[in-house]
Amino acid sequence: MMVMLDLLLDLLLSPWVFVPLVYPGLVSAFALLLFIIWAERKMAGKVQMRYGPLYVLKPLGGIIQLVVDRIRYLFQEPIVPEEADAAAFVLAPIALFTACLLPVVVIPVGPEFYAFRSDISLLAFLALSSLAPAFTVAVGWASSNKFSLIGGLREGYLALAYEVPLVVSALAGAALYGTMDLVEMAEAQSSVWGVCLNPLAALVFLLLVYMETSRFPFEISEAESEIVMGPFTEYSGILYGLCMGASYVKMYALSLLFTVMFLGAWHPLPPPTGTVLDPILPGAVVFAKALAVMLCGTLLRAVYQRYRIDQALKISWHTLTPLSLASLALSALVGVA
Amino acid sequence: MSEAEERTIELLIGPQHPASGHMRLVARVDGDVVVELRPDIGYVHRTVEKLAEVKTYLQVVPLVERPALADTANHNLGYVLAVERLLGVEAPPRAQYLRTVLAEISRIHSHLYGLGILGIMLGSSTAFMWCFNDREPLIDLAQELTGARLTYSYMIPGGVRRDLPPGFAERAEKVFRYLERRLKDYERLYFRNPVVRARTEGVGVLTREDAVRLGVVGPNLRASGVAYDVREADPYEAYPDLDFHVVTREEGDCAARMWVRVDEIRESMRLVREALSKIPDGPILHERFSKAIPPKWREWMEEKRRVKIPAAMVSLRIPPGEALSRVEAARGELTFYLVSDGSPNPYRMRMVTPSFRNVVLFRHLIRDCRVADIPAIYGSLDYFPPEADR
Amino acid sequence: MVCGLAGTVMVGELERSARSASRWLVERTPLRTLRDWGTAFSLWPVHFTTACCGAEFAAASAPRFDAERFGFLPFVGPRQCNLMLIEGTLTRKMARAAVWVYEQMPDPKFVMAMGACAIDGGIFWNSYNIVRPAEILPVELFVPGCPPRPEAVARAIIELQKRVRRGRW
Amino acid sequence: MRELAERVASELGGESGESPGFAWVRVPPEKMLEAARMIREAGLEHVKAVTAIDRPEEGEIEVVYHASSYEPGRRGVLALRTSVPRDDPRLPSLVGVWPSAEYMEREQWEMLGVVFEGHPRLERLLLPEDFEGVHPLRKDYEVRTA
Repeated sequence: MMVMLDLLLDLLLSPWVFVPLVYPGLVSAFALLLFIIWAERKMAGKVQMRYGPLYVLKPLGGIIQLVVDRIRYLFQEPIVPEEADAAAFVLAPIALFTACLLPVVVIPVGPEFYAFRSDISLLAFLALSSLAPAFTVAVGWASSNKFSLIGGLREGYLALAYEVPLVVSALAGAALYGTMDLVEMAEAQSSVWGVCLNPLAALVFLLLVYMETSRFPFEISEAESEIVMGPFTEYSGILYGLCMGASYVKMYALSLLFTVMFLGAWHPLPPPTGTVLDPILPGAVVFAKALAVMLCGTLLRAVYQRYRIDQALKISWHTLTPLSLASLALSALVGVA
Repeated sequence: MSEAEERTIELLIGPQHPASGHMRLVARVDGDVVVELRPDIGYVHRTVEKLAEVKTYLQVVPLVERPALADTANHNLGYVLAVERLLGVEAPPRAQYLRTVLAEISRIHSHLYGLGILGIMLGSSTAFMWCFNDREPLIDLAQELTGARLTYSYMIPGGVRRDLPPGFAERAEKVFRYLERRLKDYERLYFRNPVVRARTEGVGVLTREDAVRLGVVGPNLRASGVAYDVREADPYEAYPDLDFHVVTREEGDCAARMWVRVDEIRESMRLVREALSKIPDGPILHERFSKAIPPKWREWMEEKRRVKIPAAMVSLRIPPGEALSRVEAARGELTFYLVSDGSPNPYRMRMVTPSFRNVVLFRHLIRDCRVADIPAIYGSLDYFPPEADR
Repeated sequence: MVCGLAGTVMVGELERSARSASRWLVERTPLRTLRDWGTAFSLWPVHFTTACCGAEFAAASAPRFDAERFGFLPFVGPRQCNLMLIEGTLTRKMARAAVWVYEQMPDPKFVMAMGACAIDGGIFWNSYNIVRPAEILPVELFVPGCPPRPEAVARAIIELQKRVRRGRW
Repeated sequence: MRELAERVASELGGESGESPGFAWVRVPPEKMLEAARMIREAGLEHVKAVTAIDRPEEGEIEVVYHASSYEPGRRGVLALRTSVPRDDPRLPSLVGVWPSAEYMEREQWEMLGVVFEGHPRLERLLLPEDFEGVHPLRKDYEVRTA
């Protein structure tokens, strides 16, 4: 019996199971979802001179407000409209959520603790993360509602607009270290972080992360005041919980990538404590930095209004794409020196 | 279905939609471009004109305020002016000053309400929260003067119901200094925000000729360069002896309408300061009604500085006649046309509210613009549906 | 997690038994109190201003009276909300819209009538275009006042939360 | 405004007068279009209010247009009034002369049944559909008073 337990423990702690399941995978994503939306509402409240959610758990400032919202979604009646295509209506949000969470598998946790390593792991990440807009369009089409159709199509427009410069600026980041393997990239940043080498690529990448996950200045596919909730208008209950969580999880994945590529993944390396947690400690540093990036992303909700879709497209095509090409040239220069 | 019909879809931006208030906008949309928009109003039509014919003159005072809840003082003032012109009565000077003070305070917090709605329509919940938070000190000022948050019913034919509480001017000064400081923060976060400028400048342009031809009123008219304000065109109450200059802008787009409202807030603050400093002493109710009050109540009135409404005013009978009164409400020019036939109830009360005269702008302004421009233009018009439907 | 989805995907006998199983499970006291506690602290009113009391409802969620402290977040779509606030007079045209929005809302839903006009017509009681919300919608709570003060709206929210937590709905 | 009212009254054979807040001129229904054009040339380019008053004892409905102008100097209000028989209230629509009267004429048609011929969109504005043919602002439409 004890042998079985050890075997199970080893299996759980082995990278192939631990990474997708616990750290950068499912459990941390859900925990983060609960925390980040609460943090967003509290920060927006602070900026707007008010409390934000409080009386749920008064001593801790209402930190479990999102747990309460999730419980309500859980017990709410999931309505499937007749004229909607029932199968697509239910499966599309699930596919959307997984498509947003999938790229996280590629992120290395520690110098020798990773689930997936190859010399083109950056391209694998970008390929997986470009699946999500397709499912958003499917969500928009499946709920057969004019507003959600428009929302889905808008997501389609935006997907084209932000994928191209995103890939170019990511390649610019990779060109700094001459490799596409995330682990080598992390190792190469031990002395100086990627941001100092090529700040332009970092800035463009960050802006596009906000556009991809419809953060505030570019919250266009689910623009509240024009097309009610965008593609997610017809969803209620836990299906809506999934859809709303999907954009936050995609932001989680992209900010992890941003940390690994530009913010010096796990440097400065925490001292080894010799316990079984030893390989996972660098992951905690990466998680902390990714969390910081996400918090300032969610603060934008309290600061900015919303662009029109043609203005957002003009911004991405006219300014961000040339900028990302310039960053590619800059990193070639820096790489050589 | 012609080919053009084929490609357009009809969007019902209905009563339950963040960008439509209490009405339905039927928009014919081709892709992201709005081909044509038809407003479908009447969702808050509560038949004020018909009810006025079965209520006495004094009972109509609270009825007239309900449609424009964000700006009740000016509607109350408009109706009371019409009754006074029918009676041939003038309120005493102190009452006129008090009316002007309350009208301007109500204008400031109504403009803040409009700017808050424009903020949430553009997508920024911070602008909405800030504007609605900065309305509260002004509502407290009005509550101190009249006792109610929004529905004051402060003005009665012949005067006002309460006198100025002591120390009102200092508190008002404190609130205005706070508001001026806040307006500077608004400029950085809201009015000069690059996203707001991108969304509002050059959007929904109303040329000067169209504004005059369509009979538009209020800040929407003054934003297109027409210097018309009833407080200066046909001055009433205490406005003749306050130096007041009309605020106008030339561009006529959403940003100009927003800026006219901001400058009018500053103008109103200056007017209230001046009115509070120049307010004369004297009675606050016309002697035609105050002599009808039994002497015992009259000392109570002097001592409590409040008015007890005499029986003569409740069953007021006005000889047959008609009168028209024009008042500059926060959203524009408000016209009351009152016809009396000697009975205690008005024979016909015609109330044309500013929002009803701005309804024509929807069809005219929101044409071949983007879907995202509909909330921007709707918010900049500061259109209050209950006031338009009456 | 399972009971939420059971109603939609399965077919025939399986669906009926899964539905009755999920109802039995939810009616048990520990899960029931959890559901009531969850619903109580996350009452999202749908953005549907019916008349002029909307100004005071907005003041109730503005920073000074901040209704979001109770988890009361005015939300946009009827599908995601579980509370409908009739703010003020309900005219005939708006009554039809109110019934449509009420039917679109998912199951545990409550209606609160705000303002004297929503209770019994208020100052417009004898108008020919007015409908009493109690006649067409199952109203839980009436908030008196014309317009009710934001404190009254906050008091009504707390009252509704107590009632939901006790499970009487 | 008073002399403009006299000029219009003398030319079109109507009568004019003064009331608190505005001057008025009365013109028979068929001369309304002509009087409106004359007032328009005089510079009053928009209408502040269109009111229809139901007078059952005289058996007629009185329609009053309050016209005015935004330009300085001409900001007084001149009312153009006429009366039409109560059972068949027909009147040429003045939207051609004053576009700002469109919504108000539509509302008066809906509330009192005054038909404005030539109005571009004479259709329902405020009342729900089941008010077909019923005109609430008429005096014979009772409202509960108890």
